[in-house]
Order: sequence, then structure tokens, then C-alpha cells
Amino acid sequence: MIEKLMNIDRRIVFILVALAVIIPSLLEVSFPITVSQPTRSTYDYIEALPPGSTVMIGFNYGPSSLAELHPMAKAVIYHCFQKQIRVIGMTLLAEAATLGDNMLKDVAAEAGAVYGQDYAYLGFRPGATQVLLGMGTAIDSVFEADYAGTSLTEIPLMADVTNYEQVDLVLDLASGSSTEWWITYTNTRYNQQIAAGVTGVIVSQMYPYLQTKQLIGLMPGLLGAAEYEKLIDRPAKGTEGMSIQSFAHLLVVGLVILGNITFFIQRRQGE
Amino acid sequence: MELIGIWVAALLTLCIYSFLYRDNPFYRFAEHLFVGLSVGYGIVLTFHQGFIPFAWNPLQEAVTKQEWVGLVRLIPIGIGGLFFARLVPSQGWLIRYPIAILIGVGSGLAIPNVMRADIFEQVHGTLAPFAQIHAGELGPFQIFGVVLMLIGVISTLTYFFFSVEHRGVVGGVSKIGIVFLMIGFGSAFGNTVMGRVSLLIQRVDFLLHDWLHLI
Amino acid sequence: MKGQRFSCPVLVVQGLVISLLVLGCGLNAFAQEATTTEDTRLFDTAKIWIFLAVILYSATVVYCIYHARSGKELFIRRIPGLEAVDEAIGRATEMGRSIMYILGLGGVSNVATIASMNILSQVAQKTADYETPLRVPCNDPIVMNVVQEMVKTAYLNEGRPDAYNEENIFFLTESQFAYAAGVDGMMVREKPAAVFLQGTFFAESLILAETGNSIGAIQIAGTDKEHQLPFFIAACDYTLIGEELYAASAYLSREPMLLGSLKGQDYGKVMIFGPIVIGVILELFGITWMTTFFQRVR
Amino acid sequence: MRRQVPLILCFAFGIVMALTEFSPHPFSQWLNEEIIDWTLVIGPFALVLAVATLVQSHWTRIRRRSEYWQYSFLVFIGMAAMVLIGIPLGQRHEAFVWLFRYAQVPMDATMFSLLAFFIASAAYRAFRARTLEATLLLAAALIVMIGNAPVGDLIWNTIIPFEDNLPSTARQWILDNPNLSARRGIILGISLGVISQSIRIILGIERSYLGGVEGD
Repeated sequence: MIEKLMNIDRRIVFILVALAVIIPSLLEVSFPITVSQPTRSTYDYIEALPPGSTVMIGFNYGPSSLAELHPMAKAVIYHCFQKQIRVIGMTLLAEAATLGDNMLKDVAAEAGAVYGQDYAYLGFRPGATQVLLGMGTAIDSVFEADYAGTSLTEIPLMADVTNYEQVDLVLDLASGSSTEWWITYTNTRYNQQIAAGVTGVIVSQMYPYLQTKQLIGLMPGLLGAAEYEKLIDRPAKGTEGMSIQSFAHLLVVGLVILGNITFFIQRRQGE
Repeated sequence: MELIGIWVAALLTLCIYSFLYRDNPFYRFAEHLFVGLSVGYGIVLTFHQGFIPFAWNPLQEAVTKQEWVGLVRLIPIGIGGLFFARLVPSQGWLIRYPIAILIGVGSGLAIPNVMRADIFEQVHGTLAPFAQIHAGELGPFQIFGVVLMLIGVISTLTYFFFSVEHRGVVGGVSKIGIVFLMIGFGSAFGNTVMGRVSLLIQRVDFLLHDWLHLI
Repeated sequence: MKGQRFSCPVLVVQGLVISLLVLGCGLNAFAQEATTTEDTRLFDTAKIWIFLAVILYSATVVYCIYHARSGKELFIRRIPGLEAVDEAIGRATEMGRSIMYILGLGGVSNVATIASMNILSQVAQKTADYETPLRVPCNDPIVMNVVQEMVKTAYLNEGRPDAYNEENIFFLTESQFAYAAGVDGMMVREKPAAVFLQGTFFAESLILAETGNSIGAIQIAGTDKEHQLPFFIAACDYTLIGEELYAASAYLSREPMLLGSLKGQDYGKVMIFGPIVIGVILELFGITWMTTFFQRVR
Repeated sequence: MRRQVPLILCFAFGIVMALTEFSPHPFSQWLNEEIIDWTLVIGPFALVLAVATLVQSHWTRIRRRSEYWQYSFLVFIGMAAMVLIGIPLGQRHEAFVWLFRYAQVPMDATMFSLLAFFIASAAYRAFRARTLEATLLLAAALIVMIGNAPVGDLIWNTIIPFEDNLPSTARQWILDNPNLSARRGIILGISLGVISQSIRIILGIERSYLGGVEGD
């Protein structure tokens, strides 16, 4: 028995994981969310911006990380529109170009924001370093036109945003190293304020930057989305997902504990 | 078209998941198709976003605007072309030229940036909290955290000493370093569970909601 | 590595002359059309400390390398996991199965990739002797080209050019997860007895490592991507942590150049300890200039 | 020609890239950007060669009727579909977007989501309190997992009446303190390694990338 539990077929674990996600998806359960400080800092920063300020959002995640970062993007963009803060979207990843476009359009439709006045989407340009540095001198030196091909001079919002000087916050939504690029090239060189929303796996690697204040805020994956949704009081995919997360986490914790109990029993029997 | 798309996507999703049971024809089907599609996608992307804007456009501009400086781009094109020397066995060594340039550029870029963004930055990050201690901004528990952080940085770095034997003081300190490393790895592992489960939630949501309309 | 010792300074001089010529001509041309608003300083004085730090550290590393080449035996601490390399190759040979070597997703100028290629060439020398098939699916086209050359040379050096099969080192795809899907498929079908995962890895690390574990292969992993290390530690038999990956090729090859450089890196750590310890002591007495200095430099 | 020229090129490009980082002069900035553009031109050529080896290896499989050779056709079909649509019609063409959206993206996302299963099985198998180090690893992982799940705080707050939300506070503390310092130690070590390797490469001391020692 113990022997069997020790070397359980991994496929049984797989089935348990699948069930832990599928069953709560079918039933609707929800748990209260505690907001962590780094997420709150991001929220507070945006909350304190006067109407008419500008936030630049980098959609630097591919389709594979959409699950974690989309809900977060939605919550933050909604918050900005609600506060009449203008949003400029862009990306450093080719495969993210359409994602960012669709996201901004969706939220704008919900919040009643107008393209060109409340938000603009610049799309993708290759060569991350040059894009980030180039925007420090003039945004239109890198993006001569927006994603749809409209010249930046014809977009009212861009008339008084020439470079980072007029951008009050950069929010990087990242699944890779892009936050480090922003830090190296825009915080270090241009003193740009940066906040980040990143996938669960790279959260811990961002803490050093948070401590050195190179990041003013940090949102961890789906949890960050749920926290932000709570702050703006608009529960959505993040909150829903976190409840399912609870079951999956309980399962993994349970499995580890079970593994250790059997391990100790076996070791005692061995003695 | 969208309906067909969702069905295709759903079936391919199930094909990949079938790998969890074991290798089977469905997985092999999806695997090979996936490799083919991704290579094709890479070629298209490289063509439209690498070759066209960085090689073709500057050349075309140089010719049409008669700004002959732009023809400088012929040099990298020529150097890149040296990769084809691989096809001629006796001239294969020519590919060392483009490789040497790429490696040189990568290394040259790395030196100042790593020195600044990682080393100086991290040393500053380690010192900064001590300024707060002196200013009396931190409570006792936070001071404990700061001291622990210092011990952690020094002991972890000591673990990475290679040219001294890990015995005596160095051995002891590097043992403490291992303790910090293990706690760090454990917490990073635990922290990742959430992200990975999010991905599964999204796939399940796709299958149950977009495909089967169950939720 | 013949003639290396003498050609290095010559090379540096030649290269310097060329680069200075290019820089000089260009600066001249630009100086004539420079406008008054542009920043025409040749050197950003704010970065002088970074520059000096680079020079100091480079000099230390280079000194250590030349010192090491003078023939003095250098000590290097045991790296757990590397002893297992022979065991892994031996097991594959006994079982008559292949060895799979995965270099990760890094490009050719990536330090981890280069370290991994160096380890690979050591592994290749051993597999050449035993005629164990060495399979290397590549994710980066340029890395594939370099690896083919390296492995071929390794087989040649062991006097076994006949055992080298170029088809075993091949390009799979550049896409991260398609690569993982392809390698997983190969693992379950070919059932290699040993799997090496050395280099730059991202999220696919655990997909590869768990599949390798499920087929019962001995797995030796190593990466400098600190966020993937936990997964290798959980799923592989041996894991090289961060800088250990860089040290591994020195450990395996005992090449003075690499050993000397490792020694230089250790001095680098001492150079980091210095400011940290002094800075902390100064801060405790309320003297903040060290902290302010590091804050300004960035 | 075979060794000297590549080494000189490597040195010249490396040193120019490193030096131009320190100079705000417009020429230096232009040179820096131009060279980066050059690498973007050079890189893609290698892809052609790599794709050639892929095609060759699958072609051999088909010709030799190796095991599962039939599947090799799928590689060709997938590749041809993408290239024949994407190159002439552009990457915004409907058909190309359709293939990307309904074939490549779902497989990508599904492959990625396999990690949810693997992370659970790896945790079950590997997190056993065998030694002190393994115990620390597993304890830290458990604390962070409980702190991450909203249910962790909920259970704690209902069972234990003091220190509300301790699990998420504990998680935060672990990530802020021991995790931060371990990571910092690794980053510092790696950075030193990166710089020293870059120096070796630029100075031509490290030459392994030239592919061993044959020829001169």
C-alpha cells in the first residue's frame, strides 16, 4: 500500500489536477481576496494621477501567457479610462501586436473611451532596445504611425505626448525579460516611473527591482488581476480564476503532504 | 470559418493533452504539424519583420532617394550570405565571419549593461535599506529582515566561490548560502504553481465555454 | 589551442587600430554636420565609474588567465553533478541507448549557450570513444551550425571521425513550445538513457525535465535562468546552479584559460564584498556616501 | 583568414559596441544602432540553412521509411501552408491569421498548460523531507502556495482568531527576504560570469565558437 503510494503513477496525479480545475469551473465558487502591497502601490499611483495624465502600457506577452495577463490588462485599462487617464499601448513582441489592439478596443467599448482622444495603440516595432531608447527622444521617431497606419500627427492624443517626459507611468505587462529592458533603458536613462504586471514565474525575480524602487508597483499574475479587480470593485476573470486556483493549490499542497506522510511511514518501517 | 476554427483548435488541444496518457498517433499528428507550422511561421515573420524592414527597405530607399550611404546595408547582407558557405564543404569555415560578428556584438553589448544594471544596481539595493535603518525608518522586525538579507547575499555569493575549498569558515558560510538558495527555490516553485494553473484554467475555459458551451 | 598565447595581443592591436580608424573617420564626418542641440560629448562622464569597474575587472580576469597559463596548478572546488557525467554516458553505453543533449533556447552569443557548448564538446569526446549516439535537437539555427562544427572536431580529436553523424545534430524549430513538443516526442520514442539540459531555459524547462524523468533517463541539468532552477532541482538527478554552469566547462576540461578566468571571477566577488561590507559599516555610522555613490552611478 | 579574420571581426565589433555605450555623441549612437540593425540582417540567413537541415532530415526519414515516417509529411504540410500564404499575402492576411489563431496558438497554449500537470507530479515526487535542504525547499514552497491561494487566508482566519491573513503575509515575507537575497547572490555571480566570458570572447581568448581547433 505505502509502496504503491510512494510510486504512484503520475497519470493519477494528472487526473486529479484536471478534476481540480474542471469541477470548480463548472460550479461557481468564490473566495475573498487579500490585496498585497505591490499591487496596491500600482493602484494608488494610478488613482493619484490627475485626469488627463498619460499611462503607457507595454503588452509584452505572447498568446501563451494570455491567461495570466489579459485579466490584469483589462482591470488596469478600465481603471485608467474610468479616471480619465489616457492610455498609449505598444508592444516589443511581434506576436503580441494583435493582442494589445483587441484588448484596448474591447475595454474602450465597455468604458466608452474614444480612440485618438482617450487612447492610442502604436503596435510593434522590432529591436526592443532601439524602440525604448528612441522613444526617449521622440515617440514618433520610432512609431511614425499607429497600428492602423494613421500618422501620429493626426492623433489628437499624441499631439502633446512627444517622449517619456509626458508619460506619467509605464506599465509593462510581461511574460519575459521586457520589464528588465524598460528598467535598464528607460528608468536608468530617462528616470521614467515604471510598474509591472508579470506572470507568476517571473514575479520573484522582480522583487529586487521593487526594493530598489526601480519598479513602483508589481502585480503577480492572475492573483494580481484578482487583487486589482477587488480594488476597482469589478470582479471578473481574475477573481473567478483565483477561486479555481484555490482548489488546485489545495490539491498540490495535499499531494506534497501525502507524499511526505508516506515517506515517513516507509522510513519508519525501514528502521 | 470561426466555428471550424474553434473545432480545429479544440481537437488539436485534445491531441496534445493525449500525451499525458502516453505517446500515441494523435499526439504525433499534432506534434509534427505543430513543428511544421511553427517553422513556417518563423520564416514568414523573419521575412516580413527582419529582412524587409532592415535589409530591403533601406536599400530601396537608398536607390530611390539616391542616398548612397544606405547601400552600407549591402555589407551585412553579404556577410549574412556567407552562411551559405556551409553548403560548400571546403569553404565551410566562412560561416565563422557572421558568427564572429554576432558573438562580438552580443558580448560588447553585455559588458557595460550587465555591469550597470546588475552589479551596481544590486550592490546599491543591498546597501539602501541600511540607510533606512540609520534614519530610524524601520521597526525591529524589518531590521531583522535587512540583516538577514545581507547574510543571504554574502553567503549565497560565497557558495559560488570556486577557487577555494569549501571548508572551515568558507564552508560554513556557503552552507548558509545553500539554505538561502533552497528557500529561494522553494518559494519560486510555489509561486509558479499559480501561473501554470492559470494556463490550464484558460484551456479548460476554452474547451468548456467556447467549444462545448457548458459554462 | 596552438599559438593562442602570442596571437592574442597581436589581434588586440590589429582590432584596436581598425576600430579606432572607423571611429575616427566617423567622428570627423559627424563633427562637421553636428548641430548645437545635440550632445556631442565623446564620453558620458556620468558613466566613468562603470567604465573603470569594467576595466578593473577585465584586467583582473585577463591577469588571472595569463597567470594560469604559466602552468601553475589551480584548485577548483568539487561541483556535484559533474561526476555524474561519466556515469550517465557509461549507462547509455551499457544500455545501448542514445544520449540527448539539449542546449536550451539561447542564441549563440548567450553566455549560458557558450558554456553549454563547451560542456557538449567534452561530452562528445567521451561519446566518440564509446560510439554512443549523441542526439542534439537545436532551437537556434546559428547554434546548430556551431555545434555541428564543435562535435565534428571533438570526434576528430578522438580519432573517430567515422563515428560522427551530422544528422544527429539538427534544427527542430525556433518556437519555444513547438520545440518542447518535438523534443518530448523524440524522448518518449527514442528513450535516451541520459538527458543533458544545459543552457538557457524558459518555461519549457519542466516540460522537458518531467518527460525525461518519466522515461527513466539520468538527467543532468544546468541553467543560469534562476527562475527555472527550482524545476530542474525537482525533476532532474543533478543540477548545476547558476554560475556553476559556467564553471562546469572549466571543471571538465581543466583548461587553464577557463580555470584562470574562474579565479578572476572569484576576485570579482571579493570586489563586490568590499563595497557591500564597507558601505554597510559606513551606513551604520550614518555616513551615506557609498550608498549615494551607487545610486548616482546607475 | 580562417581564424585571424573572425577573431578581429569579433574584437572590433565587440569593442565598438562596448565603447559606444559610454558615448552620447550622435555618431556613436548612430553606429551603435546601425550595428544592431546589421545583426538583424545577418541573423535570418542562418535560418535558411537550418530549415534546410530540417527538410533534409525529414526527407531522409521518408525516403528510408524510418519509423513513423508518414508523420514527416505533416511537417512539410504545416510549413508549406504558412510560407505559401504568409510570404506573398503578408502576415495580416485572413488565412494566415486563421492558421495562427486556430492551429498554432491553441497548440502553443496547450503545450504550455501541460506544466500545470507536470508541476503537480514533480512536487509530489520531489518534495520529500529527506534532508535539511530538501525540507527547507518544501517548507518554503508550501508556505508560498498556501499564501497564494485565497482559500489559505480564509481557512486561517476562520480557524485561528489572531494575526489575520498570516499566510499571505508569510508568503510575502519569504519572497521579500530569503528569496530576494538568494536571487541577488545568484544574479551577482552570473553577472560576473557573463562579463568575464564576454571579455574572453572579445579578446579572442575564448574561441570555442569557431568550432574547435581544426584548420588555421
